[in-house]
Amino acid sequence: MSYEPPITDYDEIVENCTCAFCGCNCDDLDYLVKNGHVVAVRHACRLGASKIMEDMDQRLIVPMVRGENGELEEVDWDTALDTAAEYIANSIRPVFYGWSETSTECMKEGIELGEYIGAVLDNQATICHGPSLQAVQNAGYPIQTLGEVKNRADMIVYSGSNAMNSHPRHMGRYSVFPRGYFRQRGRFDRTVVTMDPKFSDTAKMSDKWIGFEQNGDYGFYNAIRAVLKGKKLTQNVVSGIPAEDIYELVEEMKNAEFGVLFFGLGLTHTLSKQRNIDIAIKMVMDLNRFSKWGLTPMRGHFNVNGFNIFMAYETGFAFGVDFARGYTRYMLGETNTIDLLVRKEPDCFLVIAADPGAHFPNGANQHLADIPVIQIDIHWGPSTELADVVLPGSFIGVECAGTSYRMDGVPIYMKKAIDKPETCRDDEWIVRELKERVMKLREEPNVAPKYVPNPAAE
Amino acid sequence: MKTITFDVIKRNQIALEMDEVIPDNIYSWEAEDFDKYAVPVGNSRFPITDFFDITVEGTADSPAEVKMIFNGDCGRVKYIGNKMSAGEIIVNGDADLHVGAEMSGGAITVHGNCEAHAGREMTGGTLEIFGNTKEFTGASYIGEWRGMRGGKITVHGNAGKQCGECLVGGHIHVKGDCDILAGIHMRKGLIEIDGNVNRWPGGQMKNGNIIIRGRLGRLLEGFVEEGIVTNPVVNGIEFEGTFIQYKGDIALKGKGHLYIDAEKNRDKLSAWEDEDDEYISLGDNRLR
Amino acid sequence: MHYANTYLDKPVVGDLEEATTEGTEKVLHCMLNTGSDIYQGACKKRGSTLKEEYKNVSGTCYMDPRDMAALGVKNWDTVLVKTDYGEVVVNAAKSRDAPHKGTVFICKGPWANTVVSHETYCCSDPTYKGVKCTVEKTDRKVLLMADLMRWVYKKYVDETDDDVIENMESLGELPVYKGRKWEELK
Amino acid sequence: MEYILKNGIVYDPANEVNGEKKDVYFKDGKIVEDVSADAKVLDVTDKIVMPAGVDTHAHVAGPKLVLGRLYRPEDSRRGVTQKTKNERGESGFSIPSCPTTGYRYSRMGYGTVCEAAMPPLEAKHTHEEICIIPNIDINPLTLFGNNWFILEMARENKIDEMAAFISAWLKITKGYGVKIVNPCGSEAWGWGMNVHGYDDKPPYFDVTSREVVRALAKANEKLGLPHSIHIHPNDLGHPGNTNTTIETLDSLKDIVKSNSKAASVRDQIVHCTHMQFHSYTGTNWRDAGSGAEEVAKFLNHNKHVTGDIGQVTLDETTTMTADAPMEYDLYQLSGLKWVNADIECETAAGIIPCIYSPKTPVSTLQWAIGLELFLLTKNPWQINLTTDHPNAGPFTRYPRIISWLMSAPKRMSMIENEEVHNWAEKRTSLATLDREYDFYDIATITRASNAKVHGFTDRGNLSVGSNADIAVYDLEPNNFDPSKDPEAVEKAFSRAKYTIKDGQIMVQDGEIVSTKPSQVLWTNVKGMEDEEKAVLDQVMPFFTQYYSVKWENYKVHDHFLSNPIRVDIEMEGK
Repeated sequence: MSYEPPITDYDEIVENCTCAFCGCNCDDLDYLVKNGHVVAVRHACRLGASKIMEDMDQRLIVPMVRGENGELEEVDWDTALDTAAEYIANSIRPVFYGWSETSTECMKEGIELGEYIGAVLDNQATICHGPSLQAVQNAGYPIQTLGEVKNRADMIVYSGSNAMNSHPRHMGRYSVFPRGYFRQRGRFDRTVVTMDPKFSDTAKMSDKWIGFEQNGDYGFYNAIRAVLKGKKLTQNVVSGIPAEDIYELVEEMKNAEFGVLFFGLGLTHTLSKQRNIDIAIKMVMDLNRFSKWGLTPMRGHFNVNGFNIFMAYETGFAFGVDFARGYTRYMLGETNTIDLLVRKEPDCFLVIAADPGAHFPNGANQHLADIPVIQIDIHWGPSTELADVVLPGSFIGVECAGTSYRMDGVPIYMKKAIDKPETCRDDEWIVRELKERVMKLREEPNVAPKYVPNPAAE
Repeated sequence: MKTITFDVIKRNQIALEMDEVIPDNIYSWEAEDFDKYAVPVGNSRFPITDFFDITVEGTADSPAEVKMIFNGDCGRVKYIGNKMSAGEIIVNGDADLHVGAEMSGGAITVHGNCEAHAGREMTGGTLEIFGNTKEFTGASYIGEWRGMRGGKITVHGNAGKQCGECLVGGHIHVKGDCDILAGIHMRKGLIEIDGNVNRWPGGQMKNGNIIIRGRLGRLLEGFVEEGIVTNPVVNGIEFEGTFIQYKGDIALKGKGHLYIDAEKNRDKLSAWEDEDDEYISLGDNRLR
Repeated sequence: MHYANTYLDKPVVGDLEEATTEGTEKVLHCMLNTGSDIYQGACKKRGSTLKEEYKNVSGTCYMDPRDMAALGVKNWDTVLVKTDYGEVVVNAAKSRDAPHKGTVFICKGPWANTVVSHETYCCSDPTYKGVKCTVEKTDRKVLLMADLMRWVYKKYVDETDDDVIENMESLGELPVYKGRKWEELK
Repeated sequence: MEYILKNGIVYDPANEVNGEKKDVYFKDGKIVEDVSADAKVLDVTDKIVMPAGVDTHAHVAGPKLVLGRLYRPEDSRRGVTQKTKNERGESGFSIPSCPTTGYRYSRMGYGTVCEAAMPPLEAKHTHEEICIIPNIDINPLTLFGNNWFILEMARENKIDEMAAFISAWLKITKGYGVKIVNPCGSEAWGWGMNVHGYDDKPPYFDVTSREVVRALAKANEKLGLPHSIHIHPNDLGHPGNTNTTIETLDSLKDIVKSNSKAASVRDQIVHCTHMQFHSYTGTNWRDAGSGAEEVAKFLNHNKHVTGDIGQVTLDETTTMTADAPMEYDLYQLSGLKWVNADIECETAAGIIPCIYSPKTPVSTLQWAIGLELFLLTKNPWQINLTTDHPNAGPFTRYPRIISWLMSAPKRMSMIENEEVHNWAEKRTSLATLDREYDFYDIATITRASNAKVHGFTDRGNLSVGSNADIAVYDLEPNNFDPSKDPEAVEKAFSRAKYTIKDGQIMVQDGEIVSTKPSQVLWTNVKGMEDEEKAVLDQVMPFFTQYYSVKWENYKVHDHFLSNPIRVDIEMEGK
C-alpha cells in the first residue's frame, strides 16, 4: 500500500452522515464533496469509505431488460417497470428478497406490494443472523445499546465474530477502546476475549483467545453452563479446550462487573446453528446471577436489523413472512428464501438491495437461472448476471435519506448528502411504481377467501 | 365408513397446501364437492382435481369414519392431516412438510419419506412413518416452549436434527438413527432411539427420558452419570438390556434421564476418547 | 473516477517460509469455512465485483502453510476445491490466521458459493461453514466473476458443456450490455 | 359531512349526562349544536352512546413492543386473521402487530391511547410505529425517571434546570408528558442491581428515588404540563410493596399544583399507574396478601392522586416494562425466555412471557386485588380501567373486566365455582364486596376520567366543539340488567355498534369499515427557549462523549411524525 496524500480539493463538507455499510451505523462520518461526488470520507473505516466512494464503472445508471439473445439492453423506465410488473403480476409464488440495504420507508412500499400479491418477504437475516433470531425466539434476548457497553463494560467477548474485519470500527467506537463514563481508561479497563476456531485479527487484539474446535460450540457453552452451576467437568478437554481453561474463563466472567457477548456468523453457520446461539443466550442469562451480562448480535448490513424490526411491527414476524394465503405466516424451512429456492418453488424473484449471486449457495442460485429475476440495486454485481430486469436504485445515506436501525436497535435517520445520478430513482419510488403497475395488471388483490365447504365442521 | 382415494396425477413444483382437506372438514363431501374445491397453491387456488384423481366410496357421519388414501408421490403436498382430530390418512408415497402437525387424534401412516415438521405440536393420535423424516419431528413451532403434548410418532427410518424438541408429552420412537440434539429443551415424555445418535442428545432438557439403543457420538457436560441399570422401566415401559443412566441437563437444573446402551457405548464408561463422530449416525436421511 | 485510492490488486498475504514446488499429497481432505474479510468486504461493497481485484480477494483459498507445502502450492497458485455440492478453481494463499491445519478458508462470494452446502436443516440458513472438502493442485485458471456466473449457472448460454463454457471468450472486467444513450430512450 | 346519532342513551360523565335519551350531532369531525336537514341519520335508538374510549396507560408502540413481537412468534401466531377489503391481516394476541392494535382498539370503541413509555434514544422508533397504527390517536410519555441528567439535577435539586431539560426533551422526543419507572432502580440494573424502597440510591449516583420523584413532580408543575407525572413506583410486584407505594404518593402531597391553563383540566399532581402491581402485603409470595384496602383508603383521602389499575385478566400474556430488574426476578421464577434491553444513560427494559392462570394462587391474588381496588375506591374519577396492556392482560380484555365490575354475581360465581384459586377468597376481601358499577361509572373509568387525567379537553366528552370521537354499543340499558348477563356486556363492549373517530365511521357492527392514519399528541412548551439553550449547552459535552449517537441523530425529525397534534403550553409569567 502506498501513501495517500489527504484530499484538499473539495467544495464542501457534509458532516454527521451515517455509514451505510455494517450494523454499526457510525453516524459521525464527514463527506468531502466536489462537483456532486464524494471525493473523500473522514472517520469511516476501510469498508465504509470504500462503499461510499463507490466504483462508478459498475454503477447501474439506466434500467435494463434482458433481450432475446440473453444480453441486457438499456431501456426507458416505463418499459423496465412494466416488464417487471408483468413478471410479478403473473407469478404464483413470488419471493421478494433483500431490503437490508435500503430504508424502512422503502420497506413500507414493499410490504404493501407483498401483501397485495401474496409474496414471501425475506431479508438477509435468512442467511446470516436468522438462526440468532430463532434462538432469540426460543431463549430470549438480553441486549443493551452500544453506549451501555462503552460506558460500563469491563469484559467484552467476541464469539464467532471477526469484528476487525467485518465491523472495523466496532471495537474502536463502541466496545473496547472508547473511554466510557465508568471506564475512563478505555482499553486498559477492559478484558477482551475472542472465541473463534481461527486466530483471527480480532483474536490478535484480545487478551485471551479461546480457540474451540470447529462445530464444537454447543458442547463448549454447555460445559460453561455446567461449571456455572458448580459442576466439576468430567472430560479433560471439552470441544478442544482444556477443562482448567474453562474454569478460569468462567471465574473471569463471573467476576466481571458488566460483560457483553458479541456474536457473529461463526456461531450461526456451524453444525448446531440456532442452538449455538440458544445456549450462548442461556449462558448470558446464567451469568446475570453473578454480575451483569448482555449480548448483541453483530448484524452485517446496516439495516438488516431494521427489516426485522419493521416486519415485526407490521406483521408480528421478523423475517421470512409469507403472505400467500392472505394472512401472515412464518415457518422455518418453508417460508425462507433458501428453502424455497432449493425446493424450486418460486416463479418470480425480486431482489432489492441485496446480492444473492454473491451470497447464496450454488444449490439455491441454480433455481434463479430458471425463473425471472428482477434486480433493484446500485451496482452491477453477481446478481446482475442472473437478472432479467435491472432497475437502478439510489444509495441510501449518500444520495437519498432514510431510516435504518443499528445492530442494537437504535434508529438513525440517514441523511442525504449529494444528488443521485439523473437517470436513477429512489428505491422507494421504484417499489411504489411497481406496486401501482402490479395493481393495474392484477385488479383483484389476492384475498384468497377461506374456503369452508362444510360450515358445520367449523 | 367412507374411503376417499387421492391418486396423484401430477407433481406440482409449487407445493399444494392441504390443511383444509382433513377428515374434520370433508367427511360429508361427495365427489362433486371435490370438483368444486380449489386447493391453495402459492398465492392462488387451483381445482384440486388438476392434481388428484379423487374417488369417494361409502358414507360418513363423522370425521372418525373417514379414511383418506393418497397414492403416488405427495412430495409436494404440505399439511397432510394438519390439525385433524379423527379419522385415518394413509400416504402411499412421500409426504411434504407438516404431516400430522397439530393433530389431536386419528392416525396417519406414511409409507415413504417425510419432510420436516412431521407431527409438530401434536396432542394426540398416532403418526407412523416408514421412511425417513427430517428436522423437528414432534417438535414445537418456533418460539413456543411446549412441543408435542401427546400421541405417538413412530419413525422406521432415520430422523433429522432436533427430533422431539421441547417435547412435553407423548412418545417418539425412532427405529433408525438420529441426528444431533434429539430431545433438546424437552420437558416431559419419552424419546426412544433404536439406532445411533450423532451428538448431544437432550441438550438443555428439563425432564423426560431419552433411550438410545445404538451408539452415541458425543455427550454434553451437563449430564451426570448415575450408574448402570438393567431392564429399566421408563414411563411405564420396560426396556430390555443394560443401559448407562445419566441425569441432566444439570446446566438447567434438569432432572431428565438419558439411557444409553452400555454394550455399544462401553468406552463412555472408561476413558472418554475423542473421536471423529461427524458421520457416525448420518444415514442417508437427506433424500431430496 | 475516484475509486483508485483504495484499490488493491491483491490482498496482502504473508510469505511462505520456503518455496515449495513438489508436494507430498495429491489430494488434501480439509474442512471448508467461508466468511467475510475486510478486503472482500471493501471490494464487494464498492461495487467492483467484475474486476480482477474481486477475483483475487474473494476467489482465494486461504490455507495453512503446512497444507500448502503438502500440496506443493505457492501463494497465488491455483487449486481445485471440491465438495459434495460442487467444485471451483481458486487461488491459494497463506492464511493470515494460521496455524489451522486441515481447515481452508474462502471468502464469501460466487466462488465460495459454488462449493458450500445449501442444506438449511430447517433453520433458514445454509451451511456456510464446516463443509468437508478436498483440495488439489490444478492448472485451470480462476475465472472472473462474470465468467464464473456463466460457467456455473448457464442462464444465458445455450451451451451445456462446462469445458466449452470455461474456455469461451471472457466477458471481461466491465459490464457487458447493449448500450444506448439515455436521451435516445425517451 | 354531517351526522345525527339519533335517540341513543347517552352517558357523558364530563357533562354529567347519565343515561339521557338524546341525539348527538357532529359535523366535519367535531361535535356541534345542530346540523342541517341534509345530515345523515344513524339510528341508534335506545343503544348506549358514549365518548370514544381513552386508554390511560398501555404499551402499544416502541422498541420493547417490537422486541416482544420479535421474540414471541408463537403469540403472533395466535391471532392471525385473513386480510379483508378494509383491513390488513391481523396477528398477535398479547402483543398484536401495529395495524392489529389499531383495529382492535377501534372495534372496542376506543379513540385515544397513551403509549406509556418512550425512551428518548429510541423515540424515533416509537414514532415510526405510531405512524403504522391506524385509527387511534396516541400520546407517548417520555421516560425520565432514570435519565442520568435528571438524576444529577435531582441530586443538586435544580428544579428550574430540570424543567428546562424536560421542556427540551419533550420537544426532542415529541413526547406528551413525564413518565417515571422504578426511579433509580433501572439505573441500578445497569449493574445488575435494584433499589429497595423509596429512599435507596443506585450505585455511583448519590440520589434517592424520593429526591428524583419529588424534583420531577416540582418541575412538571413548574412547566404546567397537561398531564401530571406518571409514576410506576419502586418495588413493583414485590410482596410488601404497599408501603413503598403509599410512601411515594404521600411524599408528593405538599407539591403545589400548577395553575396553568393546561394543568387546570386535571385534579391530580401524580398519576400512579398499574396500582394492582403495587398493592401487595407480606414478605414473600408464600405469605403475600392484599394491600388494596390500604391503597384504596389512601386514594379516598387524598385528592392529589389518580391511578389506573392494571387488572390481571388471567390469560397467557407478555409482561414488558422499563422496570428491568423486576423482569429479571420474574425470569428467575418462571424460567421462560427473558428479554432485557438497556438503553444508555436513560433507562432499561425487560420482557417475559407470563401465564396468569386462575389455578395458581399468585395470579388469582393479583386478579382479586385489582378488582378490590376498583370496588374499594369510592370516586371513579380517581381510577382508570387498564390492564397495563400487555402486562396484566391484553387490552382486548377490557370488556371482560367491565363485565366483572358490573356483575357481583359473576365474580361470586367465579370464586364459588372454583374457577379461580381459593386465595381470592382467603386472602382478599373480594368475596365480601357487592358493589356494582353502572354504565355511568364505566363511562367514567374508561373515558371521562382518563381524558381528564391526561388533561384532554377535546376528547373523552361529548361537549359541543369536542372531537367527534364517539362509541355506540349494542346494548339497551333501559331494559337490560348487566348484573345478570355479564356475557352480553362483554360481547357488546368487544364489538362496538359504531366507532366514530374525528367524525369518520371506523367500525360498524363490530367490523372495520374504514381506517385513518393515527395522530400523535405532543407537548410544546413555549417561553423556555433561553433556559433550554442553557441546559443544552450544559449537557452537550457529556452527551458528545458518552452517548453512542451524534446529537444531530438523537432528536426525532419531523419526518417521523404523522399528522401531529401539537399541544402548546404557554409558560406562566413569561
